[in-house]
Amino acid sequence: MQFLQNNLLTLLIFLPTGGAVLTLLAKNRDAARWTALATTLVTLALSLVLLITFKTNFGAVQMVQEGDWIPAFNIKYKVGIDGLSLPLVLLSTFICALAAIASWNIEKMTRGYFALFLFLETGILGTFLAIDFFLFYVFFEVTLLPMYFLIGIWGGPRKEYAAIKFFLYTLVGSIALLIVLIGTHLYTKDAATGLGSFDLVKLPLLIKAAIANGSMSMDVVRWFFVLAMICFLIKVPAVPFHTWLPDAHVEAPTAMSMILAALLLKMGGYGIFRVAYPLFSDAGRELWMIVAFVGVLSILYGALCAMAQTDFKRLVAYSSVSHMGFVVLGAAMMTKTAANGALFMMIAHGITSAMLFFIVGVAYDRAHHREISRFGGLATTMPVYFGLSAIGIFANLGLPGLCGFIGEIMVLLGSFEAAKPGSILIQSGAASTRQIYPFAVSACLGVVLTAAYMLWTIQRVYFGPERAEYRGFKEVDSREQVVLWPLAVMALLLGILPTLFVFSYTDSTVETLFKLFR
Amino acid sequence: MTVAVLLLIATLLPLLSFAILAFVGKRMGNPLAGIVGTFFISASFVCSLAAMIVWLSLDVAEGRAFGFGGQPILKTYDWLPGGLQIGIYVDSLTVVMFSMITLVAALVHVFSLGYMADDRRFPRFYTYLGLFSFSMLALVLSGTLLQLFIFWELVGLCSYLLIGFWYEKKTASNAAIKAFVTNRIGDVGFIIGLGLLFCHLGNATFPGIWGSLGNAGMAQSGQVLILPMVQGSAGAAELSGSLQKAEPQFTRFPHVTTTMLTLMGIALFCGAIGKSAQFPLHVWLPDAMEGPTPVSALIHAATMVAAGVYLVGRIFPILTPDAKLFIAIIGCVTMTIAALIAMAQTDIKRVLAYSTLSQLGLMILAMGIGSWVGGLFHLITHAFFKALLFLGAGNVIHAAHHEQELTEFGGLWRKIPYTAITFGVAVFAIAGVGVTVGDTMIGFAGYFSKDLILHHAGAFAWLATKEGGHTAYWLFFWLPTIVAYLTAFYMTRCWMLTFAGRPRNQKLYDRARETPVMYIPLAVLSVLSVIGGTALGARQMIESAAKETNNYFDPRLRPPAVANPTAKVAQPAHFAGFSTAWQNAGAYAHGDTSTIASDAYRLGERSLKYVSFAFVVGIGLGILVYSKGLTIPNALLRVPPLRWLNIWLYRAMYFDEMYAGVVVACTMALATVAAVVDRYVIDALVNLSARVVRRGAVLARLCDQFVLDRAVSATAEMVQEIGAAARAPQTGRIRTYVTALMVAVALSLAGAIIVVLSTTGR
Amino acid sequence: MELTLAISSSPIIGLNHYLVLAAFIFVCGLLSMMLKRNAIGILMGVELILNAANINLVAFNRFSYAYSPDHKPMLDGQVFAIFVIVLAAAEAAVALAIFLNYYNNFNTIDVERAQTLKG
Amino acid sequence: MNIVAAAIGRPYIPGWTDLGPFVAEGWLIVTVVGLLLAPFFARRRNLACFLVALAGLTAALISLLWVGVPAPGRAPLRGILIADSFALLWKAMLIVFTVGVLFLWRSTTASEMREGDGPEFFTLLIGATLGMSLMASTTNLLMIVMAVELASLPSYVLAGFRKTHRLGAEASLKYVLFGAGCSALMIYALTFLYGMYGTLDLGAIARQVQGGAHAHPALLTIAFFGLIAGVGFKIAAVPFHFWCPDVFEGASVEVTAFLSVASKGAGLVLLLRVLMTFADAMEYRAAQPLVALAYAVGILGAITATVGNTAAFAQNNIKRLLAYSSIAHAGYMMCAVSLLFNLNGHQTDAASGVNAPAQVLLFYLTVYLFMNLGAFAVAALVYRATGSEDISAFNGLVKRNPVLAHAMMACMISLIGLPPFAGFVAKLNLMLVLMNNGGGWWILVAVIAVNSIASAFYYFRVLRAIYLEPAGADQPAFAGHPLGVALAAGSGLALVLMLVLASPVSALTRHYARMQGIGGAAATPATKPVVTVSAAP
Repeated sequence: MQFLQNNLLTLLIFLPTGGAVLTLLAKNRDAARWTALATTLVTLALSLVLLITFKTNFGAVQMVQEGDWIPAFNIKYKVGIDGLSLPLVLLSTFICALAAIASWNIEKMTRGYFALFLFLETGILGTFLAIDFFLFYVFFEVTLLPMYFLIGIWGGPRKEYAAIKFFLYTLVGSIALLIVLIGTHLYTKDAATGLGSFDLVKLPLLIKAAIANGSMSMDVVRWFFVLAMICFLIKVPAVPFHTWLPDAHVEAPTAMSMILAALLLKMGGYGIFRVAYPLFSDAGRELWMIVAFVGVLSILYGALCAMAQTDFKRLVAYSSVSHMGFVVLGAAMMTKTAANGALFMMIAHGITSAMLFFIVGVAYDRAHHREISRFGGLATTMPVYFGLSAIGIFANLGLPGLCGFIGEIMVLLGSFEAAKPGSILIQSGAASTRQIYPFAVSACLGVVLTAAYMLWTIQRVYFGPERAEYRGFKEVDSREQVVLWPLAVMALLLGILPTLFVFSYTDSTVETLFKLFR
Repeated sequence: MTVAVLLLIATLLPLLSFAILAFVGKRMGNPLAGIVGTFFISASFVCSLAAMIVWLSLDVAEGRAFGFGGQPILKTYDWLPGGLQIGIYVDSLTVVMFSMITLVAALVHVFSLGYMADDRRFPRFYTYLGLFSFSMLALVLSGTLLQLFIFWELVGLCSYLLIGFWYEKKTASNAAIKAFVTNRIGDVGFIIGLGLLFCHLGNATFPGIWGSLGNAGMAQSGQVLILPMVQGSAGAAELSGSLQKAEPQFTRFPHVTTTMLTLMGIALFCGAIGKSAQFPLHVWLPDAMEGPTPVSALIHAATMVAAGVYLVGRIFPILTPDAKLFIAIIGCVTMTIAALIAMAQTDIKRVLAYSTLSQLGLMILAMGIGSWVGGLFHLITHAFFKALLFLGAGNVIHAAHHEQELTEFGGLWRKIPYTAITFGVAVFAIAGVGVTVGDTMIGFAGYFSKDLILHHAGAFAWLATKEGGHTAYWLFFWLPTIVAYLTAFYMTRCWMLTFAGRPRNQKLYDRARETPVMYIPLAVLSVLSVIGGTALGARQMIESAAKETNNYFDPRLRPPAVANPTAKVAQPAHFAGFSTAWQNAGAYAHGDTSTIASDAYRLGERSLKYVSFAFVVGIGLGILVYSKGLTIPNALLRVPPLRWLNIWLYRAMYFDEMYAGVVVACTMALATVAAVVDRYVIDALVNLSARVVRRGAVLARLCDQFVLDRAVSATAEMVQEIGAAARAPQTGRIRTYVTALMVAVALSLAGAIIVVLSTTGR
Repeated sequence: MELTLAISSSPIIGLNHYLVLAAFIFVCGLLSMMLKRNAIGILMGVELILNAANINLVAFNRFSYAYSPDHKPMLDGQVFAIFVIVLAAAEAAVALAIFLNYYNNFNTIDVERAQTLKG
Repeated sequence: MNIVAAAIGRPYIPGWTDLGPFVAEGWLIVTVVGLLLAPFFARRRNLACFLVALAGLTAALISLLWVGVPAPGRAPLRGILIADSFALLWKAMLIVFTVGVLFLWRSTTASEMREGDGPEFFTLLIGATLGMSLMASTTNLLMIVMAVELASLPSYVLAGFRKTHRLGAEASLKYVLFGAGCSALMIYALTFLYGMYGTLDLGAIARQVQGGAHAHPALLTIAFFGLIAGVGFKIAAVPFHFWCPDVFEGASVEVTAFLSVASKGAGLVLLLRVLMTFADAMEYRAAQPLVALAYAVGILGAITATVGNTAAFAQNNIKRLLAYSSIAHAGYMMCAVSLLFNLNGHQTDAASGVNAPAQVLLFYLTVYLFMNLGAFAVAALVYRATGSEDISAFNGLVKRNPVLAHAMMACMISLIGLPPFAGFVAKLNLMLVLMNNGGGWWILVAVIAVNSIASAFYYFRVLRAIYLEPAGADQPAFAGHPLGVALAAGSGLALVLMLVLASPVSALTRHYARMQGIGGAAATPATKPVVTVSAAP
């Protein structure tokens, strides 16, 4: 037990890798997918242990496990968990388990598929758990390759295009982050050892010190912030770096769309809160307007694009752009409410987007197309499916009582809060009240657009008279229900008891985070 | 505390019903599911009634007379970090709203047992009704604006689901979307208002808000509201007493300007514009009639649409005079145009829908001019008679096998007499039939509430113009007066065309019949429509609610014994009357008939004579014109200006077409543009730069030789072209290589020498 | 400057003459490398450059560094030149072998024809 | 004649302390002799030569590690050749890599090679190896020329070793002409260094330059240009890179692999040593001609990387693609060599004598060695299976031979410089040190960063063929020579391991990044090196 406690995080990260190796060695298709499922379930169970061991009001990073990796550069293997990462870790293990079930009917090269899938899980968990910047970067990058192959091999007709587009877009961001990685290391050089730091916990303080003693000019800080933000904004993705997302989603297999939307995008959001803002909070304060603009632009532009889509999956993809815009806005405003809201938004969007992509997948499995205009009357044909879809869609459009609402309203309220005299942006003189309101107000408009395109989708896909060609469709089967019900229940629970599930973990960490921002 | 628990139970019972029906409703089937739903909501009604009795008897325990003086209950719970609380707030208004909502809901449940009996999604209907009842009750129970917003959205969802209940019909699903999206447009305002409020106060409970910003009603433009909490500063002592009840964290907020408060008030009111279907977002309500008629009765007449009025009532103390003016104007406009349009409609439900709009406009107007009690009182009475009207219409429609055109009815009173009678009662109630004999008022429910509002409107208009205010303020009195005449007329028209005269569609007439389960609710409601104005004590409850609210913020608005008559705020000329009017009207509500208020009261009373006979004129004219069915009106409508007017009004002043042409089309165009931009501009930006690079490259011709694999992507293409350019020198000819080498030699030499010379020159 | 000083104390034909000669040969070699189509012609260009280098080496040794500061004779440049000569021979041998191989394959040693590998 | 006699004086007889450090080179010479003799004693001459070469290389490696680095203080061979940590690690890497090349030969070309060609082939290979190992251990102008030529001449022949192969013939023709031209240029230019400073020892020259002694700027420029031309030719730096793609495509795979790492590595090691000698003498200060040299090398490196990456994009021949890739990587490494002066301090740590650019270069070379070995091994095996060097030959490789496919994937990703492979650490190390240098070096970091992205395009073309394209009907599964598969898989595995165990590798390169005569007190020789051939008093 003690061993488990000490090595829990490491175990969590590398358990899927072990599973991947086992999967590769599996004799046949069945063995492979059962191994994979078992691995994801064990990982899920293991991550639930975190709930017991996690200290809620601790604030700082806990359960740290640390060891030297490359002492020459002061690179450590350091993993830990705090309120930022815990919900995301749980989300990851949860979604991965469901995605394993969702990929049950993969026919082609099953072993390879599940092995890559599990490697991907390692990368995702590693990203969320790494406390060393270098380690973070490694895991951040490690996720690229499996995803490239998962889209490229098991994807739709234009899979190669989508896969390489995904890869190259993200690569551009990664290289930007690499420069930040190097830069921060050099600017935080310790006089005694001559070595910089990669420790994400210490770096904010070291950088603050470097700014204070003049060794790091604000120009540099600003550049680093911009580079880091570019990396994460591509990943999030925010307009105008988003065009990889619709393509990747449309071509990716259903389970991968779930993971992509629910988890990979969150790596971007997580990076914003773990790296970009804590490290370069001064620049974050100064450049809030650009970030907020990108956020609001994503919200509105993503929603407008979604409205015009004819492909169901593309529509959901654009809705992701729109929703992740709230995360960006939440970061830009630098208020606790907005930050908490953005963090919640990530979790909520993880649930709802996974659900929606699976819902699209269910329809696609039966109809073999995703043209919205060719659907209709599915509410009559498949009532249970419609019920579950309605939960997903309404959660996505931010209906109170379901998870989407909390994040949205908190980000919006937090944005207004930023105009408060005592807020960080106002107090530091980076913004005036008059500058903040336009952003907050225009973000509110996203609420209408989201409702419009989501409801229009419901109308076109589910409502209307039953269509003859879909009459024979079978209702969602038990496997599909096994995926959808947990998501629906989580959507509901998160919407009703947000503090119990998320904020009790994030709040103290956000508190700690904001001490850095002042 | 008992009251709170009872109300909580009353709230949760419909939720339980929803949960049960959602999972096993289908298996229960028809009519068991309906009976279960009805049982739960009835139990809820019983709880509400019990709560009301307990609430009213609280004072008895303290040795005072029965009723109207309970202590408000506030319980909060930290739901989200950052002080975002939810909670319950119970005062007299809550209690009376609960009783009204549960009663109407229960009656609608009963009615639907008959009305929806043949529907194949019968259980789902009750499921939705359960969810709606829960949401509506929880909305009323809300202790914070955030919670109110949450349930505000949920009732919107139920409205959406129920309007689109027959989703196979394109019109139904369109109407559902329209309702939800239009509401959301209003909600944007709500969120903005919530945000502004949150920005300054954090999330506050209602008492918290009132305590902090309650003096907004007296604020002048540009004034900075700083509530002095420091002991000894001017006015501190006076205010501190009132603020003790407010939560301490909301006592300091230095930078709230009146302009900001006005914007905030208007923004919050935008929510009400959406939900209560006020101009210019009123277009969804007539379309919402696509839903089943019981739904129209419950949601789109009695309860949900009134939530906007309720919201204004709750935020009333923080509304600045400017905001109130805005509210009054919106209410006035809605009331007038809806009444006009209602006159030309031929669909029985649409007539009722526009009548609802008109009445809602009246309530909003009442709130705007400061008749808090009048507006909310009218909300209650209107709920009864409008529910009655809709259920009656439902009966007619049911009897007529879903025919809704007035032109197809006629003479139905013979076939469905009970409906005809109850409908008639409702018409009298909405027309405001009643007389005042000395100090005694006798009449139908609508008479009392309408009278109160008009009385106040008269007083307001007088006060507003007294100190140099614009004469246009008189519109706030004259328009409702005119509308009172119109209402009586078009409601009579509706009754006449439906029940009186000769059957215009014999086949329909022959098949018409009534079902007992459906007219029992009608009977109950008609009783309420008769006695609702006096016997139920609704008005007294609301008056005590006003008192309870006042207690939270302003000593000047307390009963006269406490008020400080000399504390008079200097008023800017333009809004002088406005704020005075509200203050004094408030005082009037509490029986302060001393000074200026008593003048206003008398003036208002005097002006009431202009409306006293509205119902007589309206109903009489209606009977006259429609006594022979459609003969007379058809003859009248042949006159060109009238015909044009009729068409204009029949098409609802072309609002729908306007919005479809402007707002919807623009949004869709914008969306299309965005999508096109996304696909062909942003994505192809790289492509474009590739082309630029290719054009600009010296090696353009060589590039073109290598038309390469274009499949990968636009970016790849660009790199490929660069690649082609880069490998162009690799001709394979050794002499080229050597020559390149020599060029390099020469260039390096030249470059190096320049470097060297420039450095040695220093 | 310094070099000119070294030359001023030399006989009539001094260092500069040798250097200019070497430079001339060097340019000839370069031109021959650039302009010849025949592989052997290019090789001869290379040899010319090497010879230019040799002349330089020997001339420098003779005129500037014949003696170390303590008046011992020094032969660095000349030794270098000898190595270069050896080297040139080896290079020529290898090159000629390769030319022969090329000729066997292509029946020509015109380098302009060697264009299979490109791009 | 008396001058000659006086100059020679007492003949110099090297002792064990002189020759001991170079025993590995001795073994290589012995191997060459052995290779020439072996055919007389064995029937399967090719195999025999293979074994002899293997044995010789093993012996060289063992002796190299056994003898180690001589204690500082007394320069062996009067400083004409240098034996230090830096050279030692390079030689070890070179020998290991050559062994890899031998295995590669064994698993591919061996079966095709005419019986009897083996001795020549291995003689040339080992000879070139000898030259390349010498290139790492000298700062003497004459020895530089000799080493470069010793490395080049066998390479020319190796490139066209397949006598009936037309592409090979053409490749070697181009190689020899271009190479001869470049080395001639270098020799001619170097004569001016001698002419100006009267010595062949670069250390001595550097000290004189530092002292401001009679330097004619133009001649100095020519001299440096010549040096860079000669070495740049070995590195295949732009604009001396033209031979590289053609030769790589024309030569057989193992030769290409050999040239891609050994030849370039040797050139870079030489360039670094030469430039560091200057930089050290000038105490790494931002003064002429150091600044000009640093900028020249840096800019050349950036251009080389960019040209390599962009030109690679349109290639369909895998070897040609890898050729451009190797040009690009040489460019990255040249960026490291450009770190001649430092705004933040010394390049060489005074206490430990560790030279930062040397460490970067060694680390990069270590990783690069495995990346290229693996990539070429896979390319070779695929070529043997399909007879095609086209990228389309890789179509569906993941189904046809998963091990090779994954190994290739590891190499490609590592070449891009992405985790989880060692190429990432190497690149990070390089970028860190570049960035750390302050001044304008961040531009090089940016250039490398952008280039990394661009390189992904063409590396991913290979990956796309392997994983995403379906195998054609004429592309059956194949096993591949076990040795070659092991080589590829081993390289791939090494790349992962070197990321996980980056620390030991980093420590190793740091430990060996010390050059004799350069840097801290520990590494500075006690006596000044004597002018080479001149007689002792």
